[in-house]
Amino acid sequence: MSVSRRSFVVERLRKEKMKELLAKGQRLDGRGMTDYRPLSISTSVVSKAEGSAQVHLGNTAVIAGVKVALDRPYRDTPDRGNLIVNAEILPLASPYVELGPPDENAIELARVVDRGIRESGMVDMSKLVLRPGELVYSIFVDINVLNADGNLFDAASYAAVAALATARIPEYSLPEGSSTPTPTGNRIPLPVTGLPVSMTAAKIGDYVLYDPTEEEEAVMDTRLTMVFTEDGICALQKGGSGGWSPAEVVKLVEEAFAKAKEIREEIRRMLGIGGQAEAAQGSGT
Amino acid sequence: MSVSRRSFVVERLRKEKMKELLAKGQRLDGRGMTDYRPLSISTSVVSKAEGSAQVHLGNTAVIAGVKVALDRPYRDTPDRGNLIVNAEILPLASPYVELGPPDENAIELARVVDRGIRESGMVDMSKLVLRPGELVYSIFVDINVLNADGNLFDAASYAAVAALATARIPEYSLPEGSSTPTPTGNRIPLPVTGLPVSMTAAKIGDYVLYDPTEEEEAVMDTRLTMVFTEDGICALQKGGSGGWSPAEVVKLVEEAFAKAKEIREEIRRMLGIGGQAEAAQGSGT
Amino acid sequence: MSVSRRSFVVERLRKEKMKELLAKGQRLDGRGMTDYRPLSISTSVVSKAEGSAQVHLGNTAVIAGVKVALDRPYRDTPDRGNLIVNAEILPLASPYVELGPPDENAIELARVVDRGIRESGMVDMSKLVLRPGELVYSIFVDINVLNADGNLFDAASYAAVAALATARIPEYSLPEGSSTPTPTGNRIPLPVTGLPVSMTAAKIGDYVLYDPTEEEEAVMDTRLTMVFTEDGICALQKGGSGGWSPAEVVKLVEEAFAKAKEIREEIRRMLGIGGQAEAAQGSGT
Amino acid sequence: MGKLIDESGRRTDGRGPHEMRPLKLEVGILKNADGSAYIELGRNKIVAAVYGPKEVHPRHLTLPDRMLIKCRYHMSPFSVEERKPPQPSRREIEISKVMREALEAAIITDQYPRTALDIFVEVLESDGGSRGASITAASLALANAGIPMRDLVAACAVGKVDGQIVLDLNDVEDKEGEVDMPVAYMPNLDRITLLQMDGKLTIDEFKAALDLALRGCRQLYEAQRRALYDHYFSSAQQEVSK
Amino acid sequence: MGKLIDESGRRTDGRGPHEMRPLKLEVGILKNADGSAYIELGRNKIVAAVYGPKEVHPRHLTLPDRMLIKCRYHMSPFSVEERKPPQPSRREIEISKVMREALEAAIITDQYPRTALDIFVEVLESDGGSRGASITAASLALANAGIPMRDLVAACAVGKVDGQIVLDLNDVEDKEGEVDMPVAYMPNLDRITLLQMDGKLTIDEFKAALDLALRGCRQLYEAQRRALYDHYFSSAQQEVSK
Amino acid sequence: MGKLIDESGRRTDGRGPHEMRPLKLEVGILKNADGSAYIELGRNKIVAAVYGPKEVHPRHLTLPDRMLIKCRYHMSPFSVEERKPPQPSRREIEISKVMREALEAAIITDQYPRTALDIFVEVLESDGGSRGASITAASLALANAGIPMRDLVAACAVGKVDGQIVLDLNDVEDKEGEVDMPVAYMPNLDRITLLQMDGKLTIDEFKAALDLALRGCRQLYEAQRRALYDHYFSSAQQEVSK
Repeated sequence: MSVSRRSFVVERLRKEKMKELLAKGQRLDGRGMTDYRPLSISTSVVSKAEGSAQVHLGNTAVIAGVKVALDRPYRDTPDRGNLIVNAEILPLASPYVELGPPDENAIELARVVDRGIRESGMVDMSKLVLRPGELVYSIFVDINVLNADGNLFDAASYAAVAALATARIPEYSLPEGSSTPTPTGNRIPLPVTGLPVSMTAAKIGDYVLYDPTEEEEAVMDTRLTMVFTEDGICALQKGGSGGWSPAEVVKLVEEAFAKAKEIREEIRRMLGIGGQAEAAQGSGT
Repeated sequence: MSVSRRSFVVERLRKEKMKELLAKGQRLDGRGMTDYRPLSISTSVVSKAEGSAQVHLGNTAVIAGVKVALDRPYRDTPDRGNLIVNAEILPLASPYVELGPPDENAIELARVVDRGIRESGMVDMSKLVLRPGELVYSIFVDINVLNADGNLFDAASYAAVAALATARIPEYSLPEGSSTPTPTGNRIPLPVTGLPVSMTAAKIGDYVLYDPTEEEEAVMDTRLTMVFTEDGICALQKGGSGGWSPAEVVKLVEEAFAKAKEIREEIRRMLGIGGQAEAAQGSGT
Repeated sequence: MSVSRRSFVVERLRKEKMKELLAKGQRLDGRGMTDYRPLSISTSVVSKAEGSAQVHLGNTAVIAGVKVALDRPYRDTPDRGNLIVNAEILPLASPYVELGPPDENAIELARVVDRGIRESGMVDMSKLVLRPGELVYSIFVDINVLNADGNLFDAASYAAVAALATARIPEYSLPEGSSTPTPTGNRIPLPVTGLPVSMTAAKIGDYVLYDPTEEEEAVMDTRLTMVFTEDGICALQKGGSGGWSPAEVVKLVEEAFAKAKEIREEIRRMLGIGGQAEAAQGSGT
Repeated sequence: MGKLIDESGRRTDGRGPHEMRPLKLEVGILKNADGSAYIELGRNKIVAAVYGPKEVHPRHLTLPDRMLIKCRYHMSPFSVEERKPPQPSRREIEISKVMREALEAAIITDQYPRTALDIFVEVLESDGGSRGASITAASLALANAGIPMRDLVAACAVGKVDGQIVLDLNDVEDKEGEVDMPVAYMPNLDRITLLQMDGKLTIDEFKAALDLALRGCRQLYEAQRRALYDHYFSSAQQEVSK
Repeated sequence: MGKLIDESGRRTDGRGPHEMRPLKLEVGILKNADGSAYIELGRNKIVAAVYGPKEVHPRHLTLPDRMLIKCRYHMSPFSVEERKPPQPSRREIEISKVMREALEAAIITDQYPRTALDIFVEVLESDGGSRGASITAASLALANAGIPMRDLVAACAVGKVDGQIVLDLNDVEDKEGEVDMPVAYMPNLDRITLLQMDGKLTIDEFKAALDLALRGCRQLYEAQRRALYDHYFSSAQQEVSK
Repeated sequence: MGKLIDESGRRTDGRGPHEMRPLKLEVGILKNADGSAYIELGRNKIVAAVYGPKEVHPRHLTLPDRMLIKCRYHMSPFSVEERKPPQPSRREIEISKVMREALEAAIITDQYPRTALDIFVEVLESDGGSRGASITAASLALANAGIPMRDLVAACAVGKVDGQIVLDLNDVEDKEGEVDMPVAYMPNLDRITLLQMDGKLTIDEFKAALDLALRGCRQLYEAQRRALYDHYFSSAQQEVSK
């Protein structure tokens, strides 16, 4: 997604207007500084995927699908399944998307979502092994941005997390001595242990606001995406060509950590799963 | 092949001129509406290929070569050999060709030729299996357009068909229990059962004309490529950004089906093979 | 590396100035016609590489690294190890480098260095075999041009040769009957039998000068790169869009052959290896 | 009696030979696009969007007398049984081309010379007949974007399954049937703008198949008009009730 | 007691938890570049070069109010244990982006509108923390090229290893440790311009880690200033002695 | 006595050491190209075509003082024993470059400044020595296109086989011989415009090889002139007889 073709005069005017409003504690869409836009999540929207979820965060729309294949493990993790996260900012998502292979924005998006999921330990990859060093489950998470209106990181993360949390994958067995895996016919949930929550805030001038829209991102100085587990923080990604003061960062992380708990509950409710224990139980086998 | 750099003024003038002529039942090169340009086919022109053919259709020149390798079958057709058709509109073929990987025109050309051959059942792929699910013959048909003067579909199809019909491939055996195929030293024909014939017509204004030249294609409204077996039709591809009326299509298909029989006989004569039975017999085992 | 963005007026003026000087037997940097710029070679500069060398030839700076992997041999050389030479003219090397995959200049550079090494027999590839037709050592030589100031061929060749001559690769054993190679824990030198020496001269007008700078290459008519063994010549590559008379070529080859012996001695001194025999001995298993 | 059609003439999903799968059309579903639409046909789930008319980029592609139309048909990696790599396949490139030609026939391209129009289709789930459904949706997206058009384009596939000519092949019929023939049609202008076929038909079977396809297209056409009406009528309602 | 830190608090390379590896900085090492620098940090060996301000190419990317900054972080095939193919990986593309953003914060981009600036970094040997070292070197290369800057950017990584927060992870700590957190910082302006993290930290651990990272950056900042001073002082000396 | 040359000095195809394979040259064989030629040398079958002078595209590559020359040498997938994938290999890219340089030496490029000239060569069948044969054919295509030239370029390979210097290596000699040395030469101007070599030669052997190559080139040069004469003479005849 490139904004290079935007008019810089308009950009500048918008930034001034926005700062005027922000000085009065207001945003263009009327939200408070820490308010998220309305969030909705529908799961199992694509029946050919092992798991899928469509997320609307205001006008930002993202769909994620999970597919599973059997494959060799990576050389440095012989006793773990493979997790592959890919993202495409589809050309239909915005007038600023260029056709072609994923650019730096799509790659960054995929990698930040990947780290949030991987480092949180959300999916216990050590349980996705059929024979160590030889055959494991490969979990592909493909993320499509359908409409880009800011804060793609959080929306994409929620979609990926929801698709994984509700996926049912085909079970295989690989009896000792055999070299060909056979499907058991069962569909099993992934070994999910908890839900990481991505939180993003942007800074415009001296104002920090959560869940920035595309308009806000176009004029922001800098951005910070934080991914939280129940107990702490598991991923960070600063964006934009400005900077944060250390004090701002510390304050933001503390505040967002608290706020992430609310969003986690909201997501759980939408996915129809209870507390962490229950989620873990639901996915144990 | 791109025509984007053509002058649109010239294009428009030419179209008007052409319509004037067509109204009198004439074409720029003097042919009747259903006439094909002179067709010539030479086979075995490339001795390193297992089969090859050069086709001239008027000024359109195409060469096709067949190469064979042993390979795994595709997962969904474990008991059939592989057929891979590739086409390149070489940069030397026309001032409008852009360098680079095959563009949509070359890809469409390859895929339409492929479907005509595949769906006609011309080559009995089930006979090209050494061990089901494990090892089969892969038949590569590579098509090069050397000079592009319209109706590439038919010329490319004739070249591919002629190369396949006259190919002699190295025979391999794979004895039960062995895992390495060994060449028998024999060169065998492909199991050819009949010859599909591609027929293309274009519409300019209200006029339908067969075997369009590049000049005619540049101003045509729409085009239809039909591939016929002895008994019926096995592939269709409409081209161009205009449309056909259903009545026009039905009339065209019926007319072209009859005409295809003549062209099939002409091709047979040039390949030195007799009727269908004979061709099939000639290629048995 | 492209010079297309250079000003042709400046190019022309420089060429005139240069010819004036050459007519007096002078070069812009004061060297004589057959003089090389100061050469320095440091080896083992990258500890993660099995071998490495950084070469300065005047302001031209090149670094080469050797990495080793086990792999199948190429089909046509089942009883030899694999040698893969790759070169990148890094974008930091010159204002004229374009980002992207290696262009024709980088590819030519890699292939000429490769031929000089390969054809000289410098590394006895027949000794790098664990099991013929199945498992051999693959020797990767990666060349990075860090600063491009002319005569990349010689500088890159010296770097590659020095990295190979001083490499220590992990030894593997593959006992009869076993299919998994195991590291012996030893680090062994490559079976090096001698040092090929690359020599390059350029012609500007009627003047032939060795080791051309970037400035000289920008105005040269033609160039000749010659690679010599102790006994003769093992590779040639003419460059540039002018031509050499046969007499010039013969004279140049004879002269450069003699001069190469001096440079070989200089390289040997810098690598701390003695005569050819010693080098060979030093690398014997 | 074959395996895809039972003795009572029912297909694997219970339909009769000339019956179309359940259809859902929606217009204007994406916020950023100038026009958009969504189609569900059986389990096909497809989004179409249109951007333009806009500046041509790179500029040397500008057409002095008409709009430059680009089209991309793309399948999501999770839209099919086995994960499809995201980069466009040769099949997707061919479909993008014939789709563009099928739609261009309906667009009055000389009304906006020197401009570009982008048509993007994303197949979220594929279930046989996705190119027809894509054209049907893209046609609505064009209308939604206010692009001047001669007619709507409706498209569906017919085929031959167990020896019978049937309408609107589902996934298994598409893969295991004898013939697949996608057709795009402008009913008002009586023009076929896409016609492809593979598999063997006699000339008579072809005529019957074409006839059935046109009937299917007319059915879709009515649904398209209804979807547009619903979209704009309810919009108008809202305007009035403000 | 873990395997990466021994009972006396020593790390695999003998350092204490808050100790940085040996550092070497050099300015102006490449002849063709407008600015360049070299860094060794532990076994990291990295070259950075800057070209510009110069014409924008292709021209339609021109920014009317500021400089267009491009950045490429690239690892040589021989810089890591297992040969890395030369084409840019997804990891290298992401790092190129965050590096550009980290450095752009320091550059006064509106001083040269309508121009381009290229920043190239080549990692000749990688040893954990290469992105921080790359930013530290690139910042010197920018200064060496005379690009107007608000401050120097210094960058290093902190992490959690065997349960302890440590400064400047080496290769094995990077791979086997629990957390890696690279930080870029402009000490004079008190601004963080790169912040990434992966692995689990409590909020308190995060605060301690950030604090340690900033201390590391200040240390590097002093070294950067010294390197610039040495470079320009000795240049001045030479000028004078001519 | 080796395996490639028998005791009576005969090579695998029956030739003597200094003998060239059967040669066939044709001019003006493609209709669309501005100039074209065809060569058969042994089993080599190669088509060359020239387009231009024409507009430079993209425009920023324009050379203000001369023609921009591009050249593509390409092998058909079926031209060799084992099918070659159609995308250009590194070998084809290198040959395209040295071919361009070999031909550019003959072209009076400053006669058409600010224009482009494309030279395309397609190897339909390859049999050793294809780059020399390609240059020989391309040179005729240039003449056929009316491009102003200083001389024709003729090219062939010499080599060392079973210890002997031989002319015009065939396929098996190319692969199993000791040395391959392609040479392009403008006989009238006495200029070598392509010179490559791999394999080991003493300096004396090199001189002998070069000498033999030049003799081969002169032989080809005569054939080139004859082919042009035949082409234009018979054309003239036809004109007259109209």
